[in-house]
Amino acid sequence: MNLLADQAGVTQAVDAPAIWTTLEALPQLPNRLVGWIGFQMNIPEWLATLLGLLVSAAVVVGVFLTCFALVSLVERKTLARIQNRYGPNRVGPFGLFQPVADGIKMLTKEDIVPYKAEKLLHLIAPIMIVIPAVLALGVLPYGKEWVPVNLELGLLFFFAVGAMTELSVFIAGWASGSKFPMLGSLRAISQMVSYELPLLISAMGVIMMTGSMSLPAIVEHQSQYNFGVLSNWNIFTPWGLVGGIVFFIACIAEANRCPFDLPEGESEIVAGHMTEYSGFKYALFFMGEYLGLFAISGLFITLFLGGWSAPIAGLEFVPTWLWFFGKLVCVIMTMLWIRGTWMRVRMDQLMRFCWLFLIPLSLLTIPAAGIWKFCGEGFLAGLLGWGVTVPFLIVPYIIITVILNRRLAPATRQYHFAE
Amino acid sequence: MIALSILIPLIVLAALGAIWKARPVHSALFLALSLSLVAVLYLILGADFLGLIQFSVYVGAVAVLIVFSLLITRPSDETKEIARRPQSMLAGLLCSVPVLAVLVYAVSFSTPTEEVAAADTAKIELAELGKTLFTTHAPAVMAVAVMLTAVMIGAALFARDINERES
Amino acid sequence: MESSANTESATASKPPAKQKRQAWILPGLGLYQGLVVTAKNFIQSYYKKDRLTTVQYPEERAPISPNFRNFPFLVHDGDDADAGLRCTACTICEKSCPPQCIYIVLERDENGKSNKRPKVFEIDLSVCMNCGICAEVCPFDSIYMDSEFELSKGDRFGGMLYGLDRLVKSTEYHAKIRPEQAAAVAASRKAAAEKKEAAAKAKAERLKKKAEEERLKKEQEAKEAAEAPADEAPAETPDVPAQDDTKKGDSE
Amino acid sequence: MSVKENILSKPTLETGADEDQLLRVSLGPQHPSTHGVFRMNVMLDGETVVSLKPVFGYLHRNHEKIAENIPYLGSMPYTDRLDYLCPLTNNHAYALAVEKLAGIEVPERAEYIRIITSELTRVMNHTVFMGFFLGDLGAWGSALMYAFREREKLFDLFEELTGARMMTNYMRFGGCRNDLPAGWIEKAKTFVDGYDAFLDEMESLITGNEILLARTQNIGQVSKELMVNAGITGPMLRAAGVAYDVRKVDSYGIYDRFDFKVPYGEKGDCYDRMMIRFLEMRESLKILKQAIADIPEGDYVNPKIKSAKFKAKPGEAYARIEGPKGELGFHLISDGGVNPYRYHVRPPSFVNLTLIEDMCLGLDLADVVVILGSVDIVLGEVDR
Amino acid sequence: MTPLALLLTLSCVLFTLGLFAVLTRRNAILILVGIELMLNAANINFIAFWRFGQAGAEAPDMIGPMFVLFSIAIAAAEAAVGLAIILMVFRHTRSTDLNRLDSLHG
Repeated sequence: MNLLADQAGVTQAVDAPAIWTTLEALPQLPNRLVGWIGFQMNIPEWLATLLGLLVSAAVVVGVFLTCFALVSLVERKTLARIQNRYGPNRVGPFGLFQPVADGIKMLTKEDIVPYKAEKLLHLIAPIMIVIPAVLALGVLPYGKEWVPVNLELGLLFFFAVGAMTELSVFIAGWASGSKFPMLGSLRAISQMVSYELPLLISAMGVIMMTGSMSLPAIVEHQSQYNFGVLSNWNIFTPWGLVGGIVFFIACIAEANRCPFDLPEGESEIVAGHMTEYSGFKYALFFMGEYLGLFAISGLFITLFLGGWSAPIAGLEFVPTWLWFFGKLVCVIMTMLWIRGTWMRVRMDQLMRFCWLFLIPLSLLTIPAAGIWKFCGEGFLAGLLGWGVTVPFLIVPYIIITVILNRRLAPATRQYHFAE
Repeated sequence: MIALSILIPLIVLAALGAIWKARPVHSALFLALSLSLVAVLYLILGADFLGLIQFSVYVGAVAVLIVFSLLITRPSDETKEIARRPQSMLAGLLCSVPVLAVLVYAVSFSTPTEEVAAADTAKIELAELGKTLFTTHAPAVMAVAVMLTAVMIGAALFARDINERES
Repeated sequence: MESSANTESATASKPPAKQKRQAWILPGLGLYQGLVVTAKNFIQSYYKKDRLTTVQYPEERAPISPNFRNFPFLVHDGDDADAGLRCTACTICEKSCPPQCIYIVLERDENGKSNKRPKVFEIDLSVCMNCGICAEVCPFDSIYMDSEFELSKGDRFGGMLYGLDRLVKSTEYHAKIRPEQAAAVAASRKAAAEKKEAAAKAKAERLKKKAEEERLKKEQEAKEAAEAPADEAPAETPDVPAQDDTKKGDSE
Repeated sequence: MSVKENILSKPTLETGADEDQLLRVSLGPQHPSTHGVFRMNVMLDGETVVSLKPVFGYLHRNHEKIAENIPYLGSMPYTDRLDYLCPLTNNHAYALAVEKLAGIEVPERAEYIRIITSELTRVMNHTVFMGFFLGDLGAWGSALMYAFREREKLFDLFEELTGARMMTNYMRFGGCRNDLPAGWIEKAKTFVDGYDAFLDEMESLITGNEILLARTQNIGQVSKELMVNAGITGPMLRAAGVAYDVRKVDSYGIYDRFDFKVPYGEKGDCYDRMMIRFLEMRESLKILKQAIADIPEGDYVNPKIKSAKFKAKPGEAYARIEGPKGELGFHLISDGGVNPYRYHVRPPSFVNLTLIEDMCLGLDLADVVVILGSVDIVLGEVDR
Repeated sequence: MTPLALLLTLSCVLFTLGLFAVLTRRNAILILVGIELMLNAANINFIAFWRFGQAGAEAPDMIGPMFVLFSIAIAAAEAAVGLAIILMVFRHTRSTDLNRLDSLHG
């Protein structure tokens, strides 16, 4: 099976303090340990490969389940602070064991299956929502040497498994045999199908620039420096900025986060497709949602924020995977910030925003990326690139936003006062 | 070969489910299953790119569109109707069984010899594919592009028709 | 409906003063404004007490204002809760209680004569809505509102039904939880008692000319009256004293 | 009259959909955004509302019949529980009704106290409304928590004044139950002076937000004639362009002494309803500042009136005030006894709900929630 | 049986199943399901011949995958347009049952 390209070769970090080097290699530790044990025990090569893959998978799953627990706590605490509250602080120091308590609660709750539900599909849906998220997490490059599965078509693989999420949300909503889940899955499908388009199209510019669909190659391309200092992240180019913003908005929509949390819009349709789930199945949904959030944020980081690369030259001694997770935290915090501030859009507005704003803009980034690539590298070429692409992107942006906003301008309202 | 002989019956079974199930949504889900198994088939045959495209287009778009339409129209189950209409079943069988026979007959004649058929050389080179697409097949690409644009505009207009409200 | 007529008159007399709304400058500006507000709240919640007003309840407690009322209690004078009870079982509070959660039984001696004190005085915590009307209507300065609020009990019946044993509290307690009110009540009671004593003395003077045995008897009664002034009021149809010597309200 | 026919005729929406293709959804009584145990039976075509039937009574507590069987004063604490977000205005309206029934004079200081507490209550209600409204729109609680934070400060004031944070039971016939505690007026002044800043912050969080504009503008409009005929009052009516305010129309109490204006809008959609409440809060702050500056010394209650042994001459009276949610009225009939013979509440929440179906038809399910939020109901008052 | 023969047989069976669905189903959307199956059957043919049909060729050409690529694009477009038409019909007649769409029947 040639789906698996060669594992990224282990390169030796030079001129870095020993502690950082050790840290850099830390995620490799279980893998190397198993490899060493296998070597000692003289196991056949295919078994060693299989074991290595299993351990890689176990590391990713373990890391992201921990992240899930931590982020669910961080989310609650951050939102609480935004809202001038303390947030969970009763279980353990600073409420650190709150996720554990939640987990125990979820596990011990009664599993309720509605009478009218399709029993089998009702069971499959929560499992099906976790699988694509875990699969997608498997292809992201977390560090220079930490790529669990290095696929040549990593980006395409990511979107392909992401397509499964829609179907599982639909199954969850439909199999519950109830009305709010049905409405929720209707909303989820139309939202996710629509927002997949800007997601894909804005990633196109990155593929054009890199000339590859391999995620490690994309990061490698961004980890060089302009003028020796400034990092070459895609977000620092005009097409990348627009594409990145569009991609980020589409990410929020794909992850069903506020302001696009219509499928589970609490104030309207209770909990959408999860209404009829309880106990561990509900926890699985929750987990799938968070893992999906990590995956899509990780992809955003990989495509536009330089993946594991350091922002400026001279900071490379920090382990690359620390950069990745630092960026992940920043992206998720931004999403939380947005969640704490904005309200939910309505279905027709959601669609209009996607079709009239995001898709045109993301389509524009493709020719813009072409122009940028055509202009080439170097100071003057960069200047030329900026000069051409910025108006190319800004003018349509202004036109579109003005059209979209023309009926909403607050200045149109006047209020009178009677004595 | 082993993988193929496991996968192919599964594909056929899933396709059978898709055409036989009485509840429309079940049928659509079986279609999705069958098409994603076909994607796995492509992966096994070495066409990674096509397999992933197949998965994202058929599972991510076509199957989802179909279930979406089913949700909107909410058709009743076809259990009774299929049972009640033996004549249509008969017609279906009468038409499709000869087609199957003819096809299998044709295939059995056109199959190359064993050695040739078992050989294994092909691999999709993405860059190669891209180059061919935009040189040799450029007119076709343009035609498809125009068609996709038309479809997209049409779909957007359709969505507008559904969602736009009079203000 | 009369409102429509009024509406016309109200709309007719409007001068069209207009409120100027903020002008639309940049698409999405309102969204960013909101983000700034929440970011400010997020950061300031770490150092500004004004932002983070939460009180972490079991460990720290919000100060209770002296006016706070929660559940009634009965006041007794002196040290003996039984003897010093001010309540005369007049049942005014029982009748005034809006949810009717007070239950009073008058204590009678063996002849069936009123002892002017309650045999049973119960308040059902699960029914009481803490309105304070009982304390307001009591003419004998007997019932007041407590500020104790941690009253939850596991027992649905006995635990929630407060009898005399749990209701009666000392004047010192009253002075502790609402000093101003207690001081005012004590002062007015003292004044009333003095007035009563003075009246009794004057009466005694007047009666001095009467027969010796009568005079002695009267004096004895006056002494008793001074000791237990509440007993002056008859139980069933209480003669409500004037405003100034009944209640100062809960706040004073 | 054509508008009257409009009320009597059942609003319908032609969709051409078969009955069995419509989705019947019961929003409530247990639903995150029905503001209590309210229920709406909604028929949906896709997500478009085809018909909507409000169902209520889940919180019915027999308020009026209880009031007819207890003394006049006994109903005062029960009025707190009508609209539990603004107990002091309820107290005020009931006290006014009894005073009108018995012809009681109210001392000037008491009138000032009443106006201060009522306007504080109005500010509190509108602030909390902003929070709940944004919650209905899907903002995850930030505005609600800011509103609750400010409400806590008001609650502290109320606790110090009345002895309870929510269930105040403060007004008495002919005045108030107790005088202002020492230092209270300074605290209230600090609060009122600082409130403009909070309102500015809230406005910059809410009013310019494009999502909110898109969600609330041109949603839930009904013609003002229909509103007037349906008896709708309060901010909802004013948002539609009718400058009707009982404070101006009746000038009950001493409202004619204060300089304030009645804001009113033009379109009457959800956005206008929200903005009118913002503007009203500013006006209330103006009243509060004047009242706090001018409050005279004197009796806080008419010393001749004993609320406890209150009896009214036979007769009837209807008194109304401009509650935060609209016209709140109490209708009392006395037969000369200690209990009212008949006791009736005109609850603004309930009356304002009458047009809910007209407002929602043809809109999305998501809009229904927003419209219900913009009506600003409290189920304690709707069901009584 | 060689892998090629196996794949071609699969393609035949899938095509027949699709045809059967198109012929017997009454719901327009489910007919679309059948059409998708038929299209896939054709795609499998292309892939099979590309993979097994050009043994010994120096530089294997890309015609097969190319066809499949176009075919998938067209299938997606076809599904979108087909469903749009079905939904339009549904909005007019409130039914997706093809047996009920007989207003041109005379």
